[in-house]
Amino acid sequence: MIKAWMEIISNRPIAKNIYKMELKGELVQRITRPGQFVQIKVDDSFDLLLRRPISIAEYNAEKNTMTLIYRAEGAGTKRLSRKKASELVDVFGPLGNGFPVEETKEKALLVGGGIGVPPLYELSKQLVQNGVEVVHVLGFSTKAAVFYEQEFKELGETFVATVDGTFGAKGTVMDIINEQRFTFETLYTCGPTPMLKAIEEAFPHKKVFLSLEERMGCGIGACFACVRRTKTDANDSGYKKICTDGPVFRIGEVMLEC
Amino acid sequence: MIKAWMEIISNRPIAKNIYKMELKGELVQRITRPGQFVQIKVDDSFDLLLRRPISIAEYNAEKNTMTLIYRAEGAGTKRLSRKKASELVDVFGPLGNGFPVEETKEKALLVGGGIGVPPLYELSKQLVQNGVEVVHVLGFSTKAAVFYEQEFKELGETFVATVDGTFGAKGTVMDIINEQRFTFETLYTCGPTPMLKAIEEAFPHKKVFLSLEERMGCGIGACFACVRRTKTDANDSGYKKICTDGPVFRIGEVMLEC
Amino acid sequence: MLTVKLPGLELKNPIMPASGCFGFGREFAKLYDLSKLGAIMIKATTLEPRFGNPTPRVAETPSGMLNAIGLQNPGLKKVMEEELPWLSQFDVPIIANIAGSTVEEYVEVAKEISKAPNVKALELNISCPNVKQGGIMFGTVPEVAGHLTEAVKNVSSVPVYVKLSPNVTDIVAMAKAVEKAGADGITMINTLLGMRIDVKTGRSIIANGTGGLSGPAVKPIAVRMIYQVSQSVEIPVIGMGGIMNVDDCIEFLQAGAKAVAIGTANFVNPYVCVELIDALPNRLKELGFDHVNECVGRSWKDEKSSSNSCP
Amino acid sequence: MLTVKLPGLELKNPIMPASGCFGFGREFAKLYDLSKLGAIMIKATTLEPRFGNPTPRVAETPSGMLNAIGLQNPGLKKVMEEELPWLSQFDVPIIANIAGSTVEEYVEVAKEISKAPNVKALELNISCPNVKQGGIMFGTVPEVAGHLTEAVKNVSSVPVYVKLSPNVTDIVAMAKAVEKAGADGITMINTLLGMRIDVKTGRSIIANGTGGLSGPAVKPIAVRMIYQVSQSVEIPVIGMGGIMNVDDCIEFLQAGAKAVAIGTANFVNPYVCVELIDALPNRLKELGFDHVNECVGRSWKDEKSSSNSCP
Ligand SMILES: Cc1cc2nc3c(=O)[nH]c(=O)nc-3n(C[C@H](O)[C@H](O)[C@H](O)COP(=O)(O)OP(=O)(O)OC[C@H]3O[C@@H](n4cnc5c(N)ncnc54)[C@H](O)[C@@H]3O)c2cc1C
Ligand SMILES: Cc1cc2nc3c(=O)[nH]c(=O)nc-3n(C[C@H](O)[C@H](O)[C@H](O)COP(=O)(O)OP(=O)(O)OC[C@H]3O[C@@H](n4cnc5c(N)ncnc54)[C@H](O)[C@@H]3O)c2cc1C
Ligand SMILES: Cc1cc2nc3c(=O)[nH]c(=O)nc-3n(C[C@H](O)[C@H](O)[C@H](O)COP(=O)(O)O)c2cc1C
Ligand SMILES: Cc1cc2nc3c(=O)[nH]c(=O)nc-3n(C[C@H](O)[C@H](O)[C@H](O)COP(=O)(O)O)c2cc1C
Ligand code: FES
Ligand code: FES
Repeated sequence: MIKAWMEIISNRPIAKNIYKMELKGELVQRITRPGQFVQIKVDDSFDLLLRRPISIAEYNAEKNTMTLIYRAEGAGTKRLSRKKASELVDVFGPLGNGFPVEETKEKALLVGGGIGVPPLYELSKQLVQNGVEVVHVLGFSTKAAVFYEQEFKELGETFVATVDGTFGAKGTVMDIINEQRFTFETLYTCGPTPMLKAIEEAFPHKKVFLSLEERMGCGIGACFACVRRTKTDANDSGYKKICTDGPVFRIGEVMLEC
Repeated sequence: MIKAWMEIISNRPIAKNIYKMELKGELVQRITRPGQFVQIKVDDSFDLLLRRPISIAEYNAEKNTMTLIYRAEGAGTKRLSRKKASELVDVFGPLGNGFPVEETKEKALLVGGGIGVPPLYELSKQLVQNGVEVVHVLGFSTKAAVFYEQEFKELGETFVATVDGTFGAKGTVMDIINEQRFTFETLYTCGPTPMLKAIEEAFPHKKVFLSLEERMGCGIGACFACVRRTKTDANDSGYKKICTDGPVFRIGEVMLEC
Repeated sequence: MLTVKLPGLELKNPIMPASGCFGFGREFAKLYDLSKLGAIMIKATTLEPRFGNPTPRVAETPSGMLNAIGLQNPGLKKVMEEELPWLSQFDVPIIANIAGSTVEEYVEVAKEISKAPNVKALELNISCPNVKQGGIMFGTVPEVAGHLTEAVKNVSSVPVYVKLSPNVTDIVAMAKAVEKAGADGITMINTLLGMRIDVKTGRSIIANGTGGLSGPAVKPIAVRMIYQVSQSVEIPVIGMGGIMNVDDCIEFLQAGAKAVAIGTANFVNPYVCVELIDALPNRLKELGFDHVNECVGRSWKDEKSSSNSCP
Repeated sequence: MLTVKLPGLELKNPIMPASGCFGFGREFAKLYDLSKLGAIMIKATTLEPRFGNPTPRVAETPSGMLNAIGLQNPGLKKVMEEELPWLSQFDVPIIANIAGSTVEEYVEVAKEISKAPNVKALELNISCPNVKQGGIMFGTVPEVAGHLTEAVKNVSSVPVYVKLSPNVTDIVAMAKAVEKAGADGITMINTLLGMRIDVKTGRSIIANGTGGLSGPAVKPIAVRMIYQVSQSVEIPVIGMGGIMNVDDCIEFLQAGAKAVAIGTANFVNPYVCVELIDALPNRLKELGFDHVNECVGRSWKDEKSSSNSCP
């Protein structure tokens, strides 16, 4: 990991409050896996003090570029969304372990919820490159929030659910999963904790990799802000850090909450 | 006074660390006198919380424009200096009383030191317009810090001193004043307190108007941050507020310090 | 949906300028109609006029500011004869902030100023950290604060709110002491004692040396203290300390304040109070509240029914 | 021009990471050579391993952050057997931050950890406001803090620095109490107790409820307290609380600290410590200092010779 000034190539909305930012810089050379993330300092003022963790949605080592997809909701991501091409951003990364692409030889199910969808895109691309068949199940709140459906379709079969039924199936990713009864070798998922929990319950004996989120301090394992208890060890002090041991964990490796 | 978003027409360096910013907006209509100031919120972040008081160096009611000249020294003015044309700035003003142009009929001496020079420019323009003969004495630290010498020359005789002698006379404005022994009806001055004190001592019986500076909170007279004791009244509670009763005071009206 | 009832105060809305950041209203009256405000907390009044501290009296700090005004004010007589009558043209209750160096001075000011028809409550400034005599003393020892409160209560014609200093080890003990002494309400927090040194001169920017820290920087401390105090006393709390926007107001209410005061933000945006009053109804609706009172104390009311700690 | 001598410590420079913001150095060792640092204050060590508090454990606030890590650490045994030996590859003195729930626990940890060859000093964390048992108690009552200091001094093989909590009415009384009890130095400040509520849920963002405030927001409070304490005790002060840049370091030295520690800033800029070390000599020169020691206490040393208040 390094701290580097990366140049904004583009930064534009792709759905309601969802922005896509393309960045260029040497940092890209260090990315080893889909599902890794970076920590961004929104600007050089102190009021929004901490860095914002954002997943790498796509990267291209040849062109030295990477793409972030983020929701402009809080103060920091809103400020980020106002940045323009050619401005520089202070990026620290790549951080975290990322998805184990090599764990799938034949068929993978990729399940994403809302702002958990982006890291699955690079993952899907790399799986497809390895000759793996991919199926995507993506959940969003409403039609206006849907993004990248087309991009995923180009890589494999893609199902979309919206909670209010304004696009795709009405309901959650679990409704689609329950209905379609997919077969798969590996399941990769990223999204809100309730979704991850439902998946964990539905597939206790499958090879599942979940990407977790937590509020972070350092992002590199030094501050103990982002821990999860290890499952086997709920009553003593066994734990993993999401920022370095994760964000991707094998099912059962850590408890999903606290 | 109003709080308004004004558009930056231009913002560029005119001397070492000295920037000239031209702004456009309706606020200009409310300016009544040279020597008034505005309070600028540098940006919408909280870390540089307070507004920065900056004098109006020039204004044009017909074009709705005004010019500020400021030194980029601290964090706020440095951020201000990075702003570009067409960006908007949050300006509150006009504030303060300003210089009484009408107090001079024939000949005025204008004495400015460093970043106290800017408000004298509009003053000089208006005096000249009224048929008054103006003489300028401007003091700077060094050649690289000199600005607006040419502009002042076009309005009247102009003497420049630099402390290190790299431009104009070596020394301070007082050296020039002592040497030239100007005659004048009124003296208007703005600059560092030691300079103002020297002027006060040199011309105790003249019609002198001094523009003072102080760290401010509200800028409108509500917080009592910017008071000066009135001269006649040093031992009790008599005072004036620089932000509303000033920044321009008649010689002897207030104590220059504390 | 914004009305709030507090001892002595019928507020149109829960937003009011904090003492010392609004003078006696004259300056802000040029910017908007003061009748829009829930109330006005006027600048601390002392028995005699005071000049206050040497300048510079303010300094900026990260997301905050220091002040050491030193209670400059025109004194009781002028406030009674000029400022309060002038303010009576507006339909807005006045909360008179009072200060002093001795119990007797407080008592004298309280007795007189509480008789003014538009003064609906007193705010006892027991915590101004700038004035060397008094101030810090009253506000940091529970017994002393209680004694002062009692003395003022005895003479005041209107309810008495005590303004707590955050510069204490145990804010709850302070709150309980003034409640026990008869306070009708609590306002909090006053400023935190701080300092900024100019590295070029090696000296404090504020001539007085130290000053009181306010602004967004102190907000987490204010919220924590209000959260603790509002659960521990029966009397209402008016909250302040770093409020800048409408979400900050709601945060203070949820922490347990029944109304809020805006200090430093008036310097950043002189229209802030009316803008907050205008923005509050919509934001409340967005968050699912029908009345501002529904927010009050939600952070700890919720806690009691369900725990948010790990099983 | 940067060397500083303190009890037990020969510092190459006065810059060190603060406890809890640097773990045991392993992560930052991937970014730069730890031997560049003046010292390292390692994460609080307790007798037994601790898991700490539920998550979320951090929240951002204006120019600051709250944390309620809850002293998570691998426990004395692992620190002695793994972390300290690993750190011994670097030419840098270690200041071991220790915590506990009882005097006995502190004593036991102090006795053992002070024997590690690279531990040159202890830092008694008497002020962590997050841990319900202990912490807050030790750090807010002078006698209790003094008693603990004495007990630890009795068993420690290296000098003992006591880390003061800012959540007190009288910081000078705390400092004097630990000085009297034999402390070799003081480090300050630890975090201020704060809270942030998520207006959407109405609850604290930090699962623990309250957390410790750090970062630039608290800097004026840290500077004020160091200014007060450094004038009142004979033992040296290591200062911390919101330092972000080289001018902040100098401000702390001028306030009276002999060296400084960097906490939260490591999260904002992971290279901050080495960048400060590199930037310090030039800035000192610019300000007219030949050695970092010349800055120390300048704010109050100057005051004594000339007054900056109005005549
Ligand atoms: C490993 C990881 C990968 C992520 N990838 C993405 C992504 O690809 N796209 C995306 O839109 N979001 C992603 N998030 C969530 C993203 O970090 C938050 O939405 C963002 O930090 C919120 O910042 P803000 O300025 O909008 O909100 P604010 O409320 O201003 O944030 C305040 C503070 O809280 C933290 N915070 C707030 N919400 C979250 C959250 N949900 N998770 C972690 N920290 C939070 C912020 O980082 C900041 O420190 C990811 C989070 C993690 C941990
Ligand atoms: C009535 C008036 C008119 C002024 N006109 C001009 C002008 O035309 N051009 C110009 O360059 N400067 C002018 N100044 C000075 C200018 O306000 C300060 O240089 C500026 O505020 C410094 O801000 P900063 O962000 O650079 O410094 P910082 O150190 O970041 O400022 C921190 C805080 O201190 C205040 N502050 C710092 N220095 C001063 C100062 N000298 N006077 C008042 N407040 C200060 C800032 O406003 C801010 O609140 C004027 C000041 C006053 C009071
Ligand atoms: C310039 C200034 C002057 C103040 N004067 C007083 C005062 O006279 N009496 C008082 O009780 N509080 C005074 N305060 C404290 C405020 O009323 C308020 O409690 C504090 O600033 C925290 O709120 P804020 O962060 O919104 O400013 C003053 C604050 C400032 C900034
Ligand atoms: C995440 C975090 C963890 C901390 N853990 C400890 C600790 O274990 N022991 C301790 O004495 N102080 C701890 N602190 C306090 C810091 O060492 C420091 O005193 C405080 O944060 C102020 O400095 P800063 O503003 O530079 O961060 C911690 C601070 C943070 C932010
Ligand atoms: S964020 Fe610091 S340990 Fe994970
Ligand atoms: S700046 Fe507030 S009274 Fe002048």
